[in-house]
Amino acid sequence: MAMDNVTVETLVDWLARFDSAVTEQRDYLTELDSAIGDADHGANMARGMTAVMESIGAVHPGTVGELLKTVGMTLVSSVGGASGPLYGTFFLRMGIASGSVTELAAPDLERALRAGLEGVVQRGKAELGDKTMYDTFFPALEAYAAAVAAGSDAGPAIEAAARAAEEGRDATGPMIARKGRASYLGERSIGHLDPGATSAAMLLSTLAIAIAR
Amino acid sequence: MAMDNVTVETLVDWLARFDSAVTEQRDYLTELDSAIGDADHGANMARGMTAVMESIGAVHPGTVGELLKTVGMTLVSSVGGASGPLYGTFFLRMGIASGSVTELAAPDLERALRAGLEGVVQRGKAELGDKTMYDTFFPALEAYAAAVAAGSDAGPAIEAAARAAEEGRDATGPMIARKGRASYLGERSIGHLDPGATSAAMLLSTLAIAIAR
Amino acid sequence: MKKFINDPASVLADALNGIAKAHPDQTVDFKNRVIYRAAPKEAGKVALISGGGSGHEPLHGGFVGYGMLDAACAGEVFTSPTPDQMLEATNTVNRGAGVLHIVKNYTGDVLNFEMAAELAAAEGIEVASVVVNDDVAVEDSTWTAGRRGVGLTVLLEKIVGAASEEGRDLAAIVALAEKVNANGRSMGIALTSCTVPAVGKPTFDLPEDQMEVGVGIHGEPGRSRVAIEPASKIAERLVTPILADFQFGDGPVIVMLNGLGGTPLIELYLMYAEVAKLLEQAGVSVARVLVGNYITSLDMQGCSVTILKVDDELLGLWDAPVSTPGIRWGI
Amino acid sequence: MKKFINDPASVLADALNGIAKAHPDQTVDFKNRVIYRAAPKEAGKVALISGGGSGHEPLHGGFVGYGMLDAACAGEVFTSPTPDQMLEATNTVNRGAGVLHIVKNYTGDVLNFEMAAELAAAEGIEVASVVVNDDVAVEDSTWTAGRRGVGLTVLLEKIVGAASEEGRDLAAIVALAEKVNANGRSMGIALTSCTVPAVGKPTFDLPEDQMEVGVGIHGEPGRSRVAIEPASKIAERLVTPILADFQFGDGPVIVMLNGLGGTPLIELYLMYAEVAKLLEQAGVSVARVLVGNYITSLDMQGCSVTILKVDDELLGLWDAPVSTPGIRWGI
Ligand SMILES: Nc1ncnc2c1ncn2[C@@H]1O[C@H](COP(=O)(O)OP(=O)(O)O)[C@@H](O)[C@H]1O
Ligand SMILES: Nc1ncnc2c1ncn2[C@@H]1O[C@H](COP(=O)(O)OP(=O)(O)O)[C@@H](O)[C@H]1O
Ligand SMILES: [Mg+2]
Ligand SMILES: [Mg+2]
Ligand SMILES: [Mg+2]
Ligand SMILES: [Mg+2]
Repeated sequence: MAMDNVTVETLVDWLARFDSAVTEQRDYLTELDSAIGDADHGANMARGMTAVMESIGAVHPGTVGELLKTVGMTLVSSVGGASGPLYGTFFLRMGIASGSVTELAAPDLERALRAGLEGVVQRGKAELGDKTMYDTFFPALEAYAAAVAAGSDAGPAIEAAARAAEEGRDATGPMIARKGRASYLGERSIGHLDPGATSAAMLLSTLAIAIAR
Repeated sequence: MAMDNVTVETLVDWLARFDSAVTEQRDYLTELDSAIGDADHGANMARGMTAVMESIGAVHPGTVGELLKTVGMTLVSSVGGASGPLYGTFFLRMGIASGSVTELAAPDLERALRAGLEGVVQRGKAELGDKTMYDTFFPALEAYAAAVAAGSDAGPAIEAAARAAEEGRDATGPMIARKGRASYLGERSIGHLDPGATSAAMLLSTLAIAIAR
Repeated sequence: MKKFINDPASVLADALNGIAKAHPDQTVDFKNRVIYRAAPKEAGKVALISGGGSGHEPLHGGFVGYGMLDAACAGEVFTSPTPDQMLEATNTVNRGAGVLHIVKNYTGDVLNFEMAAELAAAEGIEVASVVVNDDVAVEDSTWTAGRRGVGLTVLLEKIVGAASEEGRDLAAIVALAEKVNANGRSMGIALTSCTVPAVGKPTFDLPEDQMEVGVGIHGEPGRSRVAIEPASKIAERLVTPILADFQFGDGPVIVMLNGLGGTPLIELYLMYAEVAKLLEQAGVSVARVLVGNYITSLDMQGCSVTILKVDDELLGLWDAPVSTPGIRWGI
Repeated sequence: MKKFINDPASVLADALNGIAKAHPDQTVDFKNRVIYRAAPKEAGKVALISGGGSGHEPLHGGFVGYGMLDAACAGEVFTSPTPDQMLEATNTVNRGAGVLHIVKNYTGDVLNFEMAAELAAAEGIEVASVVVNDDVAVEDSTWTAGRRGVGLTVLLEKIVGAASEEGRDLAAIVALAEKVNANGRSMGIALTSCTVPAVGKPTFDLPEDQMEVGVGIHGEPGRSRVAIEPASKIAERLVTPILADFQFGDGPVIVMLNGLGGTPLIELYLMYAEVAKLLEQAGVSVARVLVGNYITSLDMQGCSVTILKVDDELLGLWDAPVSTPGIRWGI
């Protein structure tokens, strides 16, 4: 096994870290959603990731595909709201794209992330600048792909992705929301970070930490 | 006409002054009723006396009996609550006791007040110490009767009555309410003046002023 | 004060206007502030009138209609209506078989209805009264104006209304009303005060962590003030004094979980779950349930529980058809 | 936060418990959080499902019953339910004639119902969806997630429910639902924010002298914030944009004056008087009226107006018998 391929254990560690992150930042995510939405994004993500940790603890998925599909199905059936189907589809498609392997090389992870993101777009029809999680995911994937194309391993590539994700998240501040609940606010949505873009940045940064360990 | 008999004009002046008093003290009476009742005594008295001033303006009652019966009937049909029937009965009975005269001598006024107060007791069954308007009216009438028995004219007698009324009102503070809405509070009614006892003291003090003019 | 009003002085008139426009089955006498059925009941049947201060909607106007009241007299907010309104209503609804006045036990309501009844009797109309006094929050009722009339009024109006449609005579109607009154009890709790429009601020101050136990429906302060508790504990504060006050045996009972105006339905259902649990534990079987806003206290956040022990007669009358804005079934 | 709850995490489960105990005509699947009719409709009839976040009671569970919905899926407070709940409900209520999903237009609801419909179709069940989007507060709907689904949902569930009892097929039911959706509009206003139990404080801060115009039913901030006005002016802010958005001609229309949860009925009647006046002035004749709490936003003080242009068909379906906890007539 290549030194820095991403193993199932690393992915499980990632999920545990993402679970901790959204649980710790639950109130912060909810606060962001209070400003331009309905004040449930923190509760939604925390509930979803608690359920995820339970179901992967019970199932002990052996392959990357099994693991990520379990995560996706659990999110779909425990979150609800907009983030449930979107994050759920993200993981489901990642899992399907990964298949029955036990680790992902840097280009495999790129393929998986791209499939996940395509699923998010297919479901949610978001475009760049709509002030959604897509504004975090898209630049993150671009950065990852560029790093891999330049010969990076998964570790440094995902670190670049996490930095790009944070920039993408921050860029949602001045945007006018055009998708999701915040879009009803029109110009009043300006000046607030998008909650989904914020949780998505946590998803990337926890992956970077998990891979770095 | 004896110099200090109480004329219809004086009584009309009294009513106008009582109207001004309850209108000006509306919020105060309501505040007292908020503490131990349902926060409407100020509105009730102000609404009733506004209606009284309108109806005696329209009818121009010629005799004491006509005037006071009009007042009583107007209060009964415009106030509602506990104070409507009680104040209404007070004036109705005063009017009936006075009859078709155009002025009242000191003993006539005593008879009228006594009839009014008997009406209040008959309707409301209040006893002394129940923390009601009766605790104002009763000592006021006693003081009036004592002064008249001692040879006073209406003016000084009603001044004594007004002073006794204020003492009666103040004495309701430490009482436990046993009648009306405040009675539901039991011991929690202690320490608050009774709203009806307070408006009744205004009724006596405005009569004293009207007669003094 | 945050309210949908034009002017505190016109709240009642404006609301009556909306009632008249919303309910074609009712007619409103704006001058006398009386709400009538648009189609009066048949001659020879006992007519039912109630009334009281406004701010308790749907009570009483919302219960005017087939199977329930014939007329409701609306007073100013939290202030009993006046005898002339009641006399007018009594004259209008009398179908020759007499009129029952359904009075909630407050000094104001009792005195005004009393005067109205005297006036009606003087005009030769047969009038009887029942005074509802179901509120167990009032403990020492011999040393007070007696117990207040609260939620049981709704159940009584329904049951007695059904009996009057059956054609029972006034004496029988009075006996039935007394039976309902004797077999029902209520208890309420408030999380916030209400705000009387003419006053513009809350009747009482209730700190963010406190609740008022044993409130009435007029923003009167309650029996005691305690720290806010979980719903299960609050349910105990409501149910326990009711069960202590009357022997419900093993039932059956009708239960009303009533919202005081500012509490949403989701919380009322949640409270009802707790109340039902306690009744189950006490072995009292529940035959019928109402959950919703039936007798409110303006915008007060809070609820009350009413429990009425019933037999086949009362249950049959409860189930009989009724068609009012506030309660409707079987028709 | 002042609420009747045991634990913010158990609000939905506890409330479902109360619903199950209060309504013997309904059965509650606690695991899947679905409310069903106790007596399923006859085979061969189209079944209707709706659902959405909780906190809008009586919507949707309160509209499960004869003449309206077959099942309602309850999500967490203000959070769409999940596809597995919807799939379970779809399987259960299907009587062989297909199932209509009635979806309010929010990204979450749409996506979750979409996934459920895909799963149901994969299992061979004929499923169709209607997405209700009646909220005129959302102006630039091409640049947003579209207009929100609000009050019209109640009217649509009633009318389409009546048609399904008549035995119309799925295509006809879908066409009817689209017709209702095309002919109705709503607009809401809030005097206060709501408080989500899990959050524990108001979703937005609204100063004592301000109101939020164009709010939805999830505590989302509205279109604009303005100083509080008399009811007559507020009615204009509700009615004018609705009339500007759709040609109601001279009617007839069904009007719903809906309370958002914390506003008492007396204020809703008062508001309805103003709304009726404006419709009269605009020459729109009102055929039917609902005034009350039908689609709420937890404890939010506020109201919404829904106006639906109707013809003889829609009016006939509106008047058809219905028996649910939230709406009941003719039966
Ligand atoms: N169409 C969409 N495409 C991508 N992301 C979206 C879309 N709509 C909403 N989102 C994301 O979902 C987040 C809100 O999630 P959440 O609050 O959990 O659900 P809801 O909006 O249903 O309450 C938004 O901040 C946004 O990032
Ligand atoms: N039985 C009674 N006898 C005499 N006075 C009474 C009685 N009951 C109440 N009152 C008086 O009425 C006052 C309250 O009047 P008000 O607030 O106008 O009516 P309500 O109590 O119906 O709201 C009390 O403060 C008390 O003085
Ligand atoms: Mg949200
Ligand atoms: Mg009072
Ligand atoms: Mg009063
Ligand atoms: Mg949500």
